[in-house]
Amino acid sequence: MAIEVRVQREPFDPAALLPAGDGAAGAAVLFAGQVRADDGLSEMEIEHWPGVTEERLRLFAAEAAERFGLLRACIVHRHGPLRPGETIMAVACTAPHRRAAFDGAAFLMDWLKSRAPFWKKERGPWGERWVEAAPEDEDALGRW
Amino acid sequence: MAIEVRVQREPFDPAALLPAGDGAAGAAVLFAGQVRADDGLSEMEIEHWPGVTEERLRLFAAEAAERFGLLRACIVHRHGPLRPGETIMAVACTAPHRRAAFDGAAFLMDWLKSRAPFWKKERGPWGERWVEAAPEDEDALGRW
Amino acid sequence: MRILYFAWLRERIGISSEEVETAAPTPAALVEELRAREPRYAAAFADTKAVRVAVDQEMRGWDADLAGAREVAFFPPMTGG
Amino acid sequence: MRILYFAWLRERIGISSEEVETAAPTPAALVEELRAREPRYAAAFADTKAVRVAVDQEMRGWDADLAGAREVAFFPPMTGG
Repeated sequence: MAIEVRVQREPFDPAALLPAGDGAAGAAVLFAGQVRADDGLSEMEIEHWPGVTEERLRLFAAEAAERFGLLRACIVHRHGPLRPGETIMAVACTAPHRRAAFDGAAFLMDWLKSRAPFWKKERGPWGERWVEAAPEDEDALGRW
Repeated sequence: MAIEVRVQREPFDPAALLPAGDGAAGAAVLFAGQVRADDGLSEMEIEHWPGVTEERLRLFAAEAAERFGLLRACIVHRHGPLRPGETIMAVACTAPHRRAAFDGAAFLMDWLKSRAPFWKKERGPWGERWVEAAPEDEDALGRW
Repeated sequence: MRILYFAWLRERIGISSEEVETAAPTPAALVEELRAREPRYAAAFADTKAVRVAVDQEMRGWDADLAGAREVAFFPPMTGG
Repeated sequence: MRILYFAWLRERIGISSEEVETAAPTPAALVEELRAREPRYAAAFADTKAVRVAVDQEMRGWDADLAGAREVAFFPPMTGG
């Protein structure tokens, strides 16, 4: 079982997180989150808690691997300024079968959304504003 | 709303199905199914129903796009002989938010598993055998 | 009427499609006719619980109406993905 | 004790971290001390329902025991992904 976590300022190619088939993983699920240009958004800025973020993400990935029997769990998350269309973060999970790979990736996304120390600020024609936590993101944790 | 379906003998790179961020899609989910080397499997051969397969996949993709509000749904499925580790098929969905992208991809996988005219034969030390439909794949349709 | 066979049905019968003259009113009746023709058909259709039917490319039951149908396909449950 | 501020708390207070001498027994008491210091703290902590607390990097409630704690962090609910 392999776990890989990266928190970085630099852009990255989410497709590169998909592993080559190894004969054990029958299923790979890759999630990529991208900056939407809602309401004329021109820039998003992501703040995080260096050190603690990585530790949390590793914990979530280990929990997901254990719970769903993942063969591999990988999380890459950017911080700093991002433009519309840019990839903010990506999660990749492999498992013998599809349900585990889907559940692993969805579980990681739900935890990452509300329990990893990231904060987003948006800039646009309206000035700048901090993104507020969505109640449905908190609710999403309830299903795990 | 864009739909793309390909059924082909040639290998393909699933990562290429991930679209570039366009400012509308906040979430992209890519599923890739790969040949497992279970029980010393040496080759898998996929038979399909030319013409009808493509039509069914387009119907499923249109249904998923409508139901979950997908911006794009893409399915590529190979036929012919495949080796362990090779990518059999991939599904990619984009949506404004993550839940729709996850649900779209999982929905397409569940329908594709039991309602698209594909049949798999496995070869290995035991000779060759046709893969039987799994009851849990049929059950999986119940949740949609 | 055109008949198609897929997967192990195709293998057991030895062909992937054929044209037959038939007045069978249902897929069940059509299979009875085929079974009576040759042992390989009888062997292929020994257990019809493991066989699915499509009439003019739509999934149908064993007692579907074949009046006007141009094509009937027989195959095991699908296993894609 | 080291105190960390993130996101709009950091912006309103104007610093991301500081060392303070305090005997506050809980995060709630610590915030009362900070509020009394300067208006920018009072403004930042005007609505503590919108603020979360971590003590030594673990999420804790407002009445957590700060005895022996080396670090307290204040931040709004997280919004990653």
